[in-house]
Amino acid sequence: MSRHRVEVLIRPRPGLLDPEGKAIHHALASLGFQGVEEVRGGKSVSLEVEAKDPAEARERAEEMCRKLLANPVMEDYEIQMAGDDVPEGA
Amino acid sequence: MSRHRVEVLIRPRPGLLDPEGKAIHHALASLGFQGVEEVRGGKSVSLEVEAKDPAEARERAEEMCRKLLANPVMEDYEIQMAGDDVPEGA
Amino acid sequence: MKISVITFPGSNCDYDCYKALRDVVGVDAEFRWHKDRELGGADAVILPGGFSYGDYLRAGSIARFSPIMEKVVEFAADGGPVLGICNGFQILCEAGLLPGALLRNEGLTFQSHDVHLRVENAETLFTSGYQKGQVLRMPIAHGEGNYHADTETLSRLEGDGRIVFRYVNAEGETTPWANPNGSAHHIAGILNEPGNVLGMMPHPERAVEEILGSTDGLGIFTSLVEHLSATAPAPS
Amino acid sequence: MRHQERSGAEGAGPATGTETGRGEAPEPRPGDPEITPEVVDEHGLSPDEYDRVVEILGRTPTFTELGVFSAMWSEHCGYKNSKRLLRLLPTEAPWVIQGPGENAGVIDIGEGLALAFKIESHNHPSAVEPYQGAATGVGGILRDVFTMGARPVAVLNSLRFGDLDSGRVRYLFAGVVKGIGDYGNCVGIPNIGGEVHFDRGYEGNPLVNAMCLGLMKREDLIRGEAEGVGNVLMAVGARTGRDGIHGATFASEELSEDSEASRPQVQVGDPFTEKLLLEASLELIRSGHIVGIQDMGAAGLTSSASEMAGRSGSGVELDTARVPVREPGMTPYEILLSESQERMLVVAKKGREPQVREILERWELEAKAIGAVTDDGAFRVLEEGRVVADIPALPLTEGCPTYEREGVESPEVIGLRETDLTPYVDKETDLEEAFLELLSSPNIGSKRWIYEQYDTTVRTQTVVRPGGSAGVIRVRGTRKGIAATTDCNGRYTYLSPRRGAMIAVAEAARNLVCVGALPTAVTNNLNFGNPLKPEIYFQLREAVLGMAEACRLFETPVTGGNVSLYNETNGKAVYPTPVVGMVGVLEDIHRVTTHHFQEEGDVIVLLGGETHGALGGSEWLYVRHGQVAGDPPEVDLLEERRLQHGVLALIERGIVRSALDCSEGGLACALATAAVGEGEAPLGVDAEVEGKAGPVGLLFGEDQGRVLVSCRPGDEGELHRMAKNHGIAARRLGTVGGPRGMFTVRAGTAATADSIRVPVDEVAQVFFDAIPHRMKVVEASRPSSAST
Ligand SMILES: Nc1ncnc2c1ncn2[C@@H]1O[C@H](COP(=O)(O)OP(=O)(O)O)[C@@H](O)[C@H]1O
Ligand SMILES: [Mg+2]
Repeated sequence: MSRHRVEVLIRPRPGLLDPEGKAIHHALASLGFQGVEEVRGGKSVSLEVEAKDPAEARERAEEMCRKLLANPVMEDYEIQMAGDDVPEGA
Repeated sequence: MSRHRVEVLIRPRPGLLDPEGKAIHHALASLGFQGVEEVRGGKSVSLEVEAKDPAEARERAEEMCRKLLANPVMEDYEIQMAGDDVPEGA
Repeated sequence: MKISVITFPGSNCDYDCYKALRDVVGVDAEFRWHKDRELGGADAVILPGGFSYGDYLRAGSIARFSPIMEKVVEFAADGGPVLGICNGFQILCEAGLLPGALLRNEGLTFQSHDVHLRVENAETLFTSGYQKGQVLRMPIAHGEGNYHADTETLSRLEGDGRIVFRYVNAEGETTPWANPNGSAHHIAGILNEPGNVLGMMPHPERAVEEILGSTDGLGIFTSLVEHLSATAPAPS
Repeated sequence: MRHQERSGAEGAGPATGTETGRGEAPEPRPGDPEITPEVVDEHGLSPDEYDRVVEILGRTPTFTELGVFSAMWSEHCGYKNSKRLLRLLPTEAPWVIQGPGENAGVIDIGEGLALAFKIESHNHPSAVEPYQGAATGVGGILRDVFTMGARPVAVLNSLRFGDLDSGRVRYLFAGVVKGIGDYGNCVGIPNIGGEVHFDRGYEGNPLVNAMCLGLMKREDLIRGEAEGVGNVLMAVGARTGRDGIHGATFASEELSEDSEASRPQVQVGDPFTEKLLLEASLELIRSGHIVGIQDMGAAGLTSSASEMAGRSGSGVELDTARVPVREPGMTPYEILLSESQERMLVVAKKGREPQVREILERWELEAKAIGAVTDDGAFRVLEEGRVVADIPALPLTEGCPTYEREGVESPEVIGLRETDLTPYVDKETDLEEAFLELLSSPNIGSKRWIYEQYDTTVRTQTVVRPGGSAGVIRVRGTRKGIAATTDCNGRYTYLSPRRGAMIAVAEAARNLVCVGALPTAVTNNLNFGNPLKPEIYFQLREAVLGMAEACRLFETPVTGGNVSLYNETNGKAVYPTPVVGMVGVLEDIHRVTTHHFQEEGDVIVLLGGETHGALGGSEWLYVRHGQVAGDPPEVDLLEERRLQHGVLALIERGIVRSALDCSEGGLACALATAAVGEGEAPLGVDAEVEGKAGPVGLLFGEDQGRVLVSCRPGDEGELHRMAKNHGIAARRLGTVGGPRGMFTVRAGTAATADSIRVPVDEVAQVFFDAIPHRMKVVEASRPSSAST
């Protein structure tokens, strides 16, 4: 058993209204940041998970997401672990 | 010029009380998730940034963080871009 | 004499401040829209409570970039009195006019009820009408009022007497239960270094008439008005 | 959304023919599903109803038209199963300016001012996503009020959940309260009260009803009408997304081939936009640039546009391609049925669009012309100029078939009602323990955990905050005040729907007089199960009859409300819950009275009926024996009315120092509530309850028609004299004790055997900890059965 650092990103599902993203987008624009698109606000949770290997840690984190961290009717989640590549179009 | 997807993670600064993280930790424990530690709650903002290359996109995102997205009194931020390695101890 | 109340999109205590000033204190007040670029010759400025820009991202983080804030910063730099209440306090911190930041309440829930405050410094232009140690009662209503600053800042605030109000119980003691949001040092309101900018989480404008349950907030406005009358240039 | 049709248009004779303005039948839209019996069924229309649609149109509907009919003829908009019953409610009085049929009811409160108010449910959305469901419920009811031209000044909420020992219930409860709080707090509307009940009868189906009150000058009243040919329809506020399309009537995968992910059903609220929309709308209404305004609520653009057309008798034509959307590729069907929040439909005077746009831009909002008022009576929808729906507006909005169904009382309920409670009473051995257990029930204990999350003092007008008998606000510029309350005991209505509904009205009125307000008018929310079941229809009919009778007697007309049916999980319905939202007027705000005892030595008096010890459907029976049974308390409406007038007179005279309605938990709990007040300075009590009943009944019986008051010792004689003149009984119970004193209540004679004796500090502790100690476990357990 060892401890694995997991980062969970939780975002509103696409298509859902995202007032926070809208407000941030608006603020960025009025601060003069042009050419910024698709601004979405979300949550993140970082944790250290005890598991025998990274795969198991990820699996446990998945379960936490399904059970608690994300609300499936509203949110999608992404699990990141050290050494992962940040995906292209998450 | 092209569009680059940037993910900004915003976390309470270490040492700062993190009641949200504590609440999540507690809830996980009461759902039976043992061996979870160092739970921290945070925010995430994802955006697409127009820039000539990833380096410039990152630089622009940095500036957004300094100006608006994070408050240095209470928050740290981390910028992720597609293809990045998720760091070990962010 | 005229006091400007700034309305940001999402402000919702602007009207309450305005009514308190005009109807109860009896001083001229006017609204200023966040897009205005002038303060219109105001002698003091109030940033009222509410949810400017929905409090999205962080409370006050977007409002601080409103056009009028440039003027407010200038006004404050020139020594003009600025009072930020609740969301106004949050905006002042985000704008750097006051040190520190307001985090989410420690209990994570919105807190709306009366609190007791102890006047820690009665020698400011906002509190001259009170006695040091006096206990006031007025409502709070906020989700992000947990004052935070680094240790150094806190000890500077303490040392300079810039902690103006602290949360206490009805007997005036700083018991843990008396702190509604987890604020460092029980801080409910602080002053900037020169002493002309006050930020506070509780709502004095909601405690200005007997029928509302308390008149303890009135002193802040009357102190301010007295200060302004004393410093007003003689009419030419 | 409305109670009554306008003018007997229902069943509007033979359906009007096909010939509308354009005279061209819309072509099926490429990509739309074919209209098959299955598709019709999925839209919730019966074969007969579908035949009627075909008859009205004189042809087969397009897919878009089918969606429109299905939404407008859903229970929610069309009131199929309740319309005929609702007609039984009294709706008129000289002070009623606007009765049922509009976005909100409006009454005259004198001095040129009017009060708009309405209640609405968001039960189903809250079961799926408690936070957003409840939040958007508040948003919707605020819009209903400010679209009448009134500024929202107060909100209340009426909630029902299962027992708090379930993790899922705690999750729902916490989410709902936070959702209601966050939304109202952000917009800046104070909460002044509400109610909450926890009972296994609501286990699968929480009820979330939100009520809003708004004030306006009489002349600012505006109605949701589309008048004047050539006037311009404008979509205002937030953009239209795919939110809630499923919610309208059905869940179907055939809608388009998009994956589930691209068709979210959860509506997300944006209170910040709502606040801007509120300010902009009030400014618009006062500007004179518009003739009508309506919220795009349930069934969105479809219901707002067709109802505005229906009400005025004109027609409308709009083009979905001009509606600002949040996502590309939305079909007319989706645009018409979207329930995206924070949107309004405005009818601008011809040529005034720029002025309208200017006002909205100042509030950082969009306004876009999407169509115009016509004179051909049609609800016509185009997509880039091509007709996709062309429906006669009146049969669409008012022609929904209505049904009167068979109602039969469930034998199970009859059995429960006729249960003999004596064995339970005999088993009660420890009155003090029973008392403390009752006080710590979340149904009796303080609701502070809830209303501390609601801003109650913003707008600096709240005179009585939540926690008392009813919330009170002052009316600036006058001496008047407005009081409001919501009430309904679902156990009573379950055991005896008619009597339960009467009690709900009586209790609401009692709560209002306790603060010194004259009960004036009612809005109501009928939360029931599936009306196609005879036992449910029976409940609905009986409850409406009871409510009608009581409202008639108290002269509190019903000015509007909401019907929420099909509140069932796995075939099990919630208790029938006809929530009564009642408003009252205080002529002199300085006479306002609160519920807690004021001073040591004051005399405690019980006004009104005798304590017979009514334990049917009582909290005692539930808490001590887990039973919901017996005959609910009797209610004598004439006696109630007499009592209410008496209490009002005493308050107006300034004799009464506190007044509290005596209801759930009986006299013992009422005494405790009055003793602890808001918890800052609990006062002791020394009281004795007499009557024919045994000690359990005397202490915990929920007999109606009783009000607990206190007065200065010197005023006792006058109190008795006035009570006598008003024909109401007044019994001295005892005296108020000192701070931190003893809370002593004896049942029957001075024999100490049957008494409760607890330090009042302990009483306060138990009372205020009722909800917090159950919520301490930070619960967020995700609903596994999210779809109800
Ligand atoms: N959901 C709620 N929101 C706000 N206030 C509430 C809520 N539930 C209860 N309250 C307040 O708590 C107090 C007690 O409620 P309740 O026990 O229903 O009183 P009563 O029996 O007099 O109707 C009332 O002032 C009521 O307004
Ligand atoms: Mg009640």
